[in-house]
Amino acid sequence: MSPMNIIWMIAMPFIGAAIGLLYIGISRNITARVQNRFGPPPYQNIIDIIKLYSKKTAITHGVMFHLGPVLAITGTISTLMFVPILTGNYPIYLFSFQGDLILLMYIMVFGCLAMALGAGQSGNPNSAIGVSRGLTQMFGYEVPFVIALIILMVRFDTSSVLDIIKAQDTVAHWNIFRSPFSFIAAIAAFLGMMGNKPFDIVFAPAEISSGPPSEYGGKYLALMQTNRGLFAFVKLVLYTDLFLGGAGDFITLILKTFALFLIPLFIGIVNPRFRTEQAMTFFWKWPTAIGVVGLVLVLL
Amino acid sequence: MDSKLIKEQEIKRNINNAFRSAEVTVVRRRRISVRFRAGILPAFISYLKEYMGFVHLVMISCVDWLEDNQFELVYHLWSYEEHIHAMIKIRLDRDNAQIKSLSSLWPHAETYEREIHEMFGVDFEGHPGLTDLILEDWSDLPPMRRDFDTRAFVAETFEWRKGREDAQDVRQTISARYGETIPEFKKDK
Amino acid sequence: MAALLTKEKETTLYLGPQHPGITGNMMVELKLTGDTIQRAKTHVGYLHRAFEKLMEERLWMQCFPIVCRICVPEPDPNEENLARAIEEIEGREVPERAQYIRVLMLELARITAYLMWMGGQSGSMGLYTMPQWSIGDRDYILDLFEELTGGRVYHMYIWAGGVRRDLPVGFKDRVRKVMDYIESRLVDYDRLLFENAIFLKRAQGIGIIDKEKALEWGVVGPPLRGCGIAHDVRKDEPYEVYDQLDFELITHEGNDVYSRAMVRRKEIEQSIHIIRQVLDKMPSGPIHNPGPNPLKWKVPAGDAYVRTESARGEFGYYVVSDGSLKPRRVHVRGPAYVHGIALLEHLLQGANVADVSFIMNSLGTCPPEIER
Amino acid sequence: MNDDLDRQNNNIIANWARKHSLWVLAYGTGCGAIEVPPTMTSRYDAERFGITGMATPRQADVLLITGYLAIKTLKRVIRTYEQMQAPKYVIGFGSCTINGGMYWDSYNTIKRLDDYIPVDIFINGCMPRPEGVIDGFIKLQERIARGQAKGWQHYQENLDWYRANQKKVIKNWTMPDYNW
Repeated sequence: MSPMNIIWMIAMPFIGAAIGLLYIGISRNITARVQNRFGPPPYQNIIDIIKLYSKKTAITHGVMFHLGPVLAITGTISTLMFVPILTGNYPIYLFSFQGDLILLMYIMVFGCLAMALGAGQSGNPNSAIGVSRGLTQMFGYEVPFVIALIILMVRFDTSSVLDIIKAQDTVAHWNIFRSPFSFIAAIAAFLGMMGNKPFDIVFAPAEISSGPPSEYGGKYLALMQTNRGLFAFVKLVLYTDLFLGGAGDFITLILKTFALFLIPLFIGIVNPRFRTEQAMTFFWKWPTAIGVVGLVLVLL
Repeated sequence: MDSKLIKEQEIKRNINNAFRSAEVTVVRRRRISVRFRAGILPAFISYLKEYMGFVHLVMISCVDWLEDNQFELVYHLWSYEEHIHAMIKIRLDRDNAQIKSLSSLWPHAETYEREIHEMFGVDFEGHPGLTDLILEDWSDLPPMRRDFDTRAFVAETFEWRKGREDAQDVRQTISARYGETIPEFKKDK
Repeated sequence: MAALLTKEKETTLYLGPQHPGITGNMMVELKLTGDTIQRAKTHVGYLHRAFEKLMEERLWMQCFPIVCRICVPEPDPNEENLARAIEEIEGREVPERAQYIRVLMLELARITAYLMWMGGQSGSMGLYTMPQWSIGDRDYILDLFEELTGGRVYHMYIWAGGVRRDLPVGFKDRVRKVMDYIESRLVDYDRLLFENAIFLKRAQGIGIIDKEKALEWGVVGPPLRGCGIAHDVRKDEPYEVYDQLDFELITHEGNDVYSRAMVRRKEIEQSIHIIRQVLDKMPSGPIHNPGPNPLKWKVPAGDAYVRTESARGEFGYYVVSDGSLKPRRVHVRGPAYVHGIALLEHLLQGANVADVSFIMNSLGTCPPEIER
Repeated sequence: MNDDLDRQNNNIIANWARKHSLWVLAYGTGCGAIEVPPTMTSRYDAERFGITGMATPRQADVLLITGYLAIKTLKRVIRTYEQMQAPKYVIGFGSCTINGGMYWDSYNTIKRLDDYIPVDIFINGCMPRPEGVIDGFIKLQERIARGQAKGWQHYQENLDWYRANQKKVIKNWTMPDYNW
């Protein structure tokens, strides 16, 4: 491992979190413009996190409650380590290996499970309901997501993200055009993963306060918000790698990830949220069906 | 006048045929007022509901007539067919206020009766649960009675801020507590 | 498996008083198995200010600033009710122009209440763009109120014998302009909320009121008309000049949250229509039929029940006077008293926990008028 | 203990962040709650100043007491206030929090809010206009930046006095005596 890689390993979580939080800040601004107002400055989320770190935190609900946010961010950082971020002249891929796509499928769930364990111990019924909703929803979107990944794996006969990126050498070869079925299934799963409007049943403020984090405050919440920014970044980079041919430099990366980020944002602004069972029906109906069609086509 | 109030007069006749003791007065168009005795109230009200079309229980009011040592319960009913509002007034002895509950006729009568029980101390027989509706841990007289003096209660329980009493600047008492000076008004020239 | 399901542990969930989904300040205690509500119980009384007691301590004139605080989103029906009850006991006539201005106020207030409700209803299912639009647009009407009465929220404008001020110069044109604007915005509201596929999916078949029982349950206002039963105080017992105005009674079949929403949506159009007629037909003349000196104002002994159609349904006042300087008793019947306690508990049985706030908003539950 | 609190209060970076990110607890305790939606929504847009609503007390910084408190609500408000994480601020909104306002002779509402929980800013008016509310928030921001908004510290130091006042009004004290 080269020293450059070690530096990137340390720096990447911070850069990723900053980019993710900025995206969320910009999304607040875009939402505000749709809603006829100005909205906060784009760096508002970073201010919020500094404030949360500066708050006293005097809540205790047992060991898992403390460990939950820590494990969640650990899971996210380790996911980041396995996602190739840049390919090109100055590549950043830290621990990529043959078969990392299968590992990613599992390790992405790790953070959510850690959160569920932590929130579950808080004893707040809102958290408990939120956790059960979150796990249910995960079952929902994992199905089209896994199908989409299997389509890619079968098609390129590999389970390495780097190989998939290499296969998409020109714009016409991007997977968004070459295997649209896989893309549609994956983007539907993406909506669920990002937790934007139709699928924010986990955090639904008007229904269950704010769901799993309702007992978390101060520094715990700061960790969770950081995790949220970082996880958004990780997911965006992974989707860019899989469907938009990866990125050669940071500017391309930011353009591509931001374009992807806008999809759930614009859907979220104008739609209310589903009930849990409606969200499940949605995931298991169209995206899964389209994914299965794609899979059949690829296998043929 | 009489020619316009045909429907009202007819209802008055019908009520008097069934219940002779009911004193019915036609107040104005669309309003009749009935004085009745407490004993067979549920029968009378269910007669109005089933046969006269007064299906909508608007509300149950209670008025405290301290001078007569009586409570007056007023049942407001509304007929959607005839568009007539009936007020059934019942006087109860203030010391021993008891009446039969109407919660079997209308589900929302239960709430009104709970409130009257809490605010006036009227007992409703056959009510499923006369628990507190609005107040919590109230140990004084029922507060809506005329002999409950809210100003004396307030003076006893709460402390007023100086300024309410002697018209001084309220900010002085606030700033004295936190040890700060009152900001000066900036006067523009 | 069935045995396992029935054995499922019952949890208690307290929704409120501090909860973003609750309208105002009240609590709903839910007994849940899984996501399904077995029993619901409402707890009210967090906003009890003892208005009825306070009014027994005040002069008749001092009651007007108090009653408007009973219902915060739509205070005008309260002033209207108290004024009409006093006028009925006293037998005081109200000039015709004042009656038209009262109708104007009431209908404007109805539109503000519906815009506020739209915000609440869509906020309860996470559509946060709608409250931003509708509450922002509501401010244009509040500006009109401010110009006419001096207050944004509490107006204290309608009093016994008429209204407090005449319309300022050019006010009618500004009302027309705002009405045109709101009418043009209705298209956007339709696209965003009332025709939204997810809203339809969530609202249809939820919170069904038994149509046969609706009248007996004491359901009034838009929830009643959402059961397809055409009753409205403005038609049943016309007050002020409503019998001279042309408007339609909106009903909608379906008995569910969606039909209640559609009734309210269409009533906004009717209100705009009424306001335009009022502006056209308004005669000139006096606006107030003055009574005695307020400090020596004694209302003759008697009692009166008056009712007004507010945005949530029938708002009634029972006023008793014993001929003294102060009221003997003023009893307020808010529509939310029935909707928010007995009906809500009934509708929540068997509902999903996600729909509590949704159903509450569709019934127009407003705690301050429950406990006064 | 006190030095530690003072050091926290005077941390410039933390105060800057606290100032620009005020999360208001969504708790409509009184009729003033009707002017909060206009303040937060498109016409007045308080989010420009970093003021956002928050769903649970654990996450909120500002407790907005929107008007009179009935005694039944006061009990819940104290509980809510103690669940919030320090530093936390209280805004008394409306005349009725200052001296009872028009409910001065009501048996069920408290007359002086600062007898029961420490108040950092009062906004008067019945009810205050959204401009007034935003002005109150900006005054609070100035106080936070100067390290003066230390009502929470005042509450910790004078807990006995506050408790005595609270227990005088709330008859049935079923809460834990100290919970934050």
